[in-house]
Amino acid sequence: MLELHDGALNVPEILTRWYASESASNYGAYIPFVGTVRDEDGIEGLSFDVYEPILTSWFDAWSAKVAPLGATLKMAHSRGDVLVHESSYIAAVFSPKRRVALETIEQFVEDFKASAPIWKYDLRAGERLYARERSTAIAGAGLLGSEQ
Amino acid sequence: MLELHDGALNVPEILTRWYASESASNYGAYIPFVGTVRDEDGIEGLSFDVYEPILTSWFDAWSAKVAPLGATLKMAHSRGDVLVHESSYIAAVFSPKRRVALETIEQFVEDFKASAPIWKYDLRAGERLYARERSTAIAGAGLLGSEQ
Amino acid sequence: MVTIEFLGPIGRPILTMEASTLRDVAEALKQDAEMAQWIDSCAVAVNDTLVASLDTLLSDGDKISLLPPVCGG
Amino acid sequence: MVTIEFLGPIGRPILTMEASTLRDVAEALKQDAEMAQWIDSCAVAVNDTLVASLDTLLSDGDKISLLPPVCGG
Repeated sequence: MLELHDGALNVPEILTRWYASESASNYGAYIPFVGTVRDEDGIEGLSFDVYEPILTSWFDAWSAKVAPLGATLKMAHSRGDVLVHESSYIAAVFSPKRRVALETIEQFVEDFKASAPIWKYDLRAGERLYARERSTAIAGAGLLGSEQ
Repeated sequence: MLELHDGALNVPEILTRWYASESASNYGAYIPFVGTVRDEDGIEGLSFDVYEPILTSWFDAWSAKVAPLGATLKMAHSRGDVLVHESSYIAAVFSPKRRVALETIEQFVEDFKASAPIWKYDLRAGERLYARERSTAIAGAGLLGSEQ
Repeated sequence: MVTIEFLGPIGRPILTMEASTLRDVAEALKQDAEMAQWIDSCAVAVNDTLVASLDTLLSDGDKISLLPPVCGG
Repeated sequence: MVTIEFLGPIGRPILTMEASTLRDVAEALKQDAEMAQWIDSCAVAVNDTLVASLDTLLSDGDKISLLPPVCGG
């Protein structure tokens, strides 16, 4: 399940709802990863653009990849502004055993960082500034400029 | 922070309280690992003995080990009976950045499994049966039987 | 006609043009000074699927998306 | 006198004995048929610190704990 929220995430509500939703599924391990906006470099917060169609297919491909391991994924992300010390991202895995859950959460979060079509902006003095130096080109980027 | 609870853990309460307790600490990542009793082999539940003095020193040593990385650990565990689909274990890490949190939660949970002085029993037909075949001898075990 | 959308921080309105392959789109965008800073760092999707070849065939009504460097979380 | 406690599933009451090193404790427990099934799989703590040598010196009032195989979580 993938959910997008306007503004900061209600972390207790989401973690509790996901836990309850799988309470009868006989999973032995539940690992959420919660990402929170840090107060650094004087920013007031971050702001996010999300391109939902490709995010959805990326998420669905991940769900299909981990299904044979008996695992289930959930993810929530913010759209728009999220202030410092508020949370913008939760990824979670449920699985029967701990090893699959520990390995999956790491790979899922790292691939999210490298591939998910989400753009981050610093909020400073009311301005929204693309965090280009902290952004990662998606695998295969540069196609249009190539001499292929 | 290490907390022991009689019976099953109130997972929403604990995850929410820990999240709130670090909300102003400027951590960027929060990863809880939640362990839930699986319905398998016809058990009614599990039961746990905990030896608190050594568990506390094991936990304090881990906290000291991750402090230089800027990380904080929390753990909750059940004592006594926990029925199937209830949760008995939560370990959590907070850290400024995701890599430390992802690496720490894995190592902390694995060492917990190998070293924490907790004994597990299957609950079957009102009996409490030591899960010996699923248990792990602590590193250095066998000293008294050795010809050292 | 195909449409070209510029996602995230590129901040340009949707463009429409005639194109039979992605190579035609590349040629057009390379002439566009404003796009020079983006073209080498963008991934490309056709109808919301990422593609890896300039020979990708395009049909009337296809949607091409340019995805600049990402940073979710 | 030192005390010996048997943790978790061993299920024996606390024992007291005279011992100047852990080797004395080992000798005594090896004669105990009931302990045979546990002795090779138990870790040993003195005053709640795990120890690795039979030559560990013991003092009056020390607490020795036997920790059988664990399985938390």
